Amino acid sequence: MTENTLKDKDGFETMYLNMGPQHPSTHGVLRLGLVLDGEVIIKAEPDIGYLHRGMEKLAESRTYQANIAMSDRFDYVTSMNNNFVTALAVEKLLGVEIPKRAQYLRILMAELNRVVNHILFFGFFAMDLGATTALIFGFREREEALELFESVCGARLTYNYFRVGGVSRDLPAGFIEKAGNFVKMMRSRLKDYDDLVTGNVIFQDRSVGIGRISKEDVLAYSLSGPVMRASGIKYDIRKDDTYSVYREFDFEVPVRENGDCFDRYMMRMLELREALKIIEQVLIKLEPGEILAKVPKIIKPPAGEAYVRTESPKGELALYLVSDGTANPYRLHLRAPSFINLQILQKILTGVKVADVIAILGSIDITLGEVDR
Amino acid sequence: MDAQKYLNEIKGRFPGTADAAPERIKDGVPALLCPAPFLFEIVKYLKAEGFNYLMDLCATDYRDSLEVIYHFCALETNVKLTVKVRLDREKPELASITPLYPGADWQEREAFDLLGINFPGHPDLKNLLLPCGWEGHPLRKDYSRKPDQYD
Amino acid sequence: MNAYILKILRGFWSLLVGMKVTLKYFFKKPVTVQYPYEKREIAPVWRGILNQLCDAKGVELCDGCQICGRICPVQCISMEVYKDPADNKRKTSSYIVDFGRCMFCGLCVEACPKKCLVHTTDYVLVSYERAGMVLGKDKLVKR
Amino acid sequence: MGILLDEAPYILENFPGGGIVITSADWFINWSRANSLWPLTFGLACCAFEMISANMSKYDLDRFGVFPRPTPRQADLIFVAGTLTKKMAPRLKKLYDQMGEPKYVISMGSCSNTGGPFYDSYAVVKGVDKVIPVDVYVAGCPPRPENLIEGIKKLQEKIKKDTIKNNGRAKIFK
Repeated sequence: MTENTLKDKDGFETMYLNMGPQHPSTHGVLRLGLVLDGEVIIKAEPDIGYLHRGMEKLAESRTYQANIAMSDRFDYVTSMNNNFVTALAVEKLLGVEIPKRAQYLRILMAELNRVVNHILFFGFFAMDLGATTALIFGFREREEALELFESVCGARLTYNYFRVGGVSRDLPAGFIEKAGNFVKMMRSRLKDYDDLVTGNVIFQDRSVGIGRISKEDVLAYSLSGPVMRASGIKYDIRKDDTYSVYREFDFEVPVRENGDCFDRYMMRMLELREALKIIEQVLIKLEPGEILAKVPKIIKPPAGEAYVRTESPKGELALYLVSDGTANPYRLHLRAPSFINLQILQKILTGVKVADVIAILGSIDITLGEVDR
Repeated sequence: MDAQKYLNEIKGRFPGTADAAPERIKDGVPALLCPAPFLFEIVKYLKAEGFNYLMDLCATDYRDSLEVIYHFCALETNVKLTVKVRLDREKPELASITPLYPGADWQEREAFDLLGINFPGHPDLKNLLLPCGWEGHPLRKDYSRKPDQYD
Repeated sequence: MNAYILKILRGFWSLLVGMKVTLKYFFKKPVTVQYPYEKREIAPVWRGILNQLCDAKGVELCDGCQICGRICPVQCISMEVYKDPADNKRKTSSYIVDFGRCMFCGLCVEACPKKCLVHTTDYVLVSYERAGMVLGKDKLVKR
Repeated sequence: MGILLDEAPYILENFPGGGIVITSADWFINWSRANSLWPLTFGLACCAFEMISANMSKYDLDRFGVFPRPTPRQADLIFVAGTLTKKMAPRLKKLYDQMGEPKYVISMGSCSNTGGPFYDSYAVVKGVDKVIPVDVYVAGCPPRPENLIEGIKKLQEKIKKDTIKNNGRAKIFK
């Protein structure tokens, strides 16, 4: 961090505080330029691009299947959801019908990944507010979930599980039992989480009423996902603009009204329970069958364009895909929820004390891989 | 097809607007191709008509021209609408919609950075993702780059 | 004043509730795997270091069709192919995989028409220099 | 300490039995260095999560004396965990320069080894070794935490071969 003093136009001394790109709590390589008047922030300017890898350009020189493998690295916490949106977009261009079992497996994996993401959020958010134990607890449960992923697709983070027209592998023996146990274990651990963090008075003091986002701001800044629903807008793409077979499942869309850091935290905790509910339903509904539709070996969708929206744990994850009839996409654009949710920082950080910056940043839940792409 | 109603309304009001190749768009969302000078007015009209959510803004290089695509959604009724603008490749300029949708801020900066589209009216148009002083616009199809010390 | 004291008491109570959780796990078996001494079970489908299979006689199955090299998104597989005059079959004289670049996506294994390229559950590959991650036939072919 | 360690080997060499002192000093210093590697918390991309997992409950790098520090001034090891972009490269160099000697670098994952999945990208540095010298490469995308532990063990082996004769004058005139 470098500090220096500047004079603003009225002659008051302000300080420029440079936070990041290497900072333990910025969730990666985000840089925040903060102009401070004492402890209060006058102006905040996020500076991104420290992880800009040019993935949208690279997509144009990779095949569609390789693009699914590359999409693991968009948002590396929710790789399954990235796989999902890429596969859906290609399938929309191709117009293939996906076998029932593959649909269920996709939803199972996407929801498991939602659980993993929200566990990580829980850990990192509590860590940002000074509670280390929560992160250790969170990672303990995450390892259990990763073991499930590993047994299905053979990797811990970059799964590459989805194929155009289905999924790559069927479940191994004993998976359903293990996943059922995981859901049961997770339910009991969630009670621990509430005892440990949610009910803690220090935690509440540092998050209740901090970083309020109004309904109008949510719409103006196109925020999505838990950040949107924490401000009282009930909109979930899984319900309102449904895709895959989500309409067969019974789950609630939780909403909170205040839009502060605590509500955004609670949103994730409530969504985690809903995701567990969906996983349980999938495990019951699974029936043997095909897992891969008949698609040509070299995928060449007809020329055209498709825009697919999905609900990733971070918000609205959408993909705009243009095909020109060759084996590589002509243009691939990711509507990254973290990228768009992060814009609100410029607005809500103004007038906030510097100690709350990390709380607000943590509550928005960003992954820099997705912000910069 | 509720959105078609708005589409026809716009086509009547602003001369030069047309449907944008519906056979290309696979998800069935009505798309509008509008001339660049009218864009701001059309978006203003759409916002007044209840399209309160800007889903996405991105640009594509079609070798002969640049295309900017806006995806709008009305959250209450869940009606979606796509607006497309074709721009000259040599001197691409398009009115910024950031005053209407503050969420377009970074997306326009991204298009400026990666495709070199200029958005007059944007409050702070500078590069976002690439380092300062980067030459060229990587997402253009004819982009080529000299190897530097990191390659 | 009363509210202030009440808040302190509430805070103290919530602290005790949290401590109860940690105390509960204090007496349970630790989850830590003592790695070098005990190893975690790796899933059999784990996408680790690649291997080339041979048939029962120890002859390589690979016929140098180059599909794996072409399908690889990062082009980390390179090989040299020649035609063996003895049995008039294609064979590889060298087969090199750069694991420094490999993204372990598994597309090459799926594409292999002879099913002779496989992932092993072997995941350890560390080296002092870049060249140590480039493995040739001597490491990859499993006889 | 610096001057003592830098000059001592050259003075001791001239005395009978000095070699024994040097070797036992080497053993002691290397033993303490190898078992208290304090890495900088420097997560870039996907691999950062495997690095954090390695620090957390299941793998617990504390067992090896590896304890993350938030500032480069307190660190003597840096895990480059993830894709290094051209925008970030000068910052990494700056962080590396701020670390006190002796300092070690572990390059973790394909991206930081050679550029990996982004080997043909316009914005990615093709290998961290173009920016800072790397001691140990760990392959994988991302590597398992076990693999990272193997990398740390390999680095410890390297440290244990070091001698104080390589410090000071030897380093300057090399």
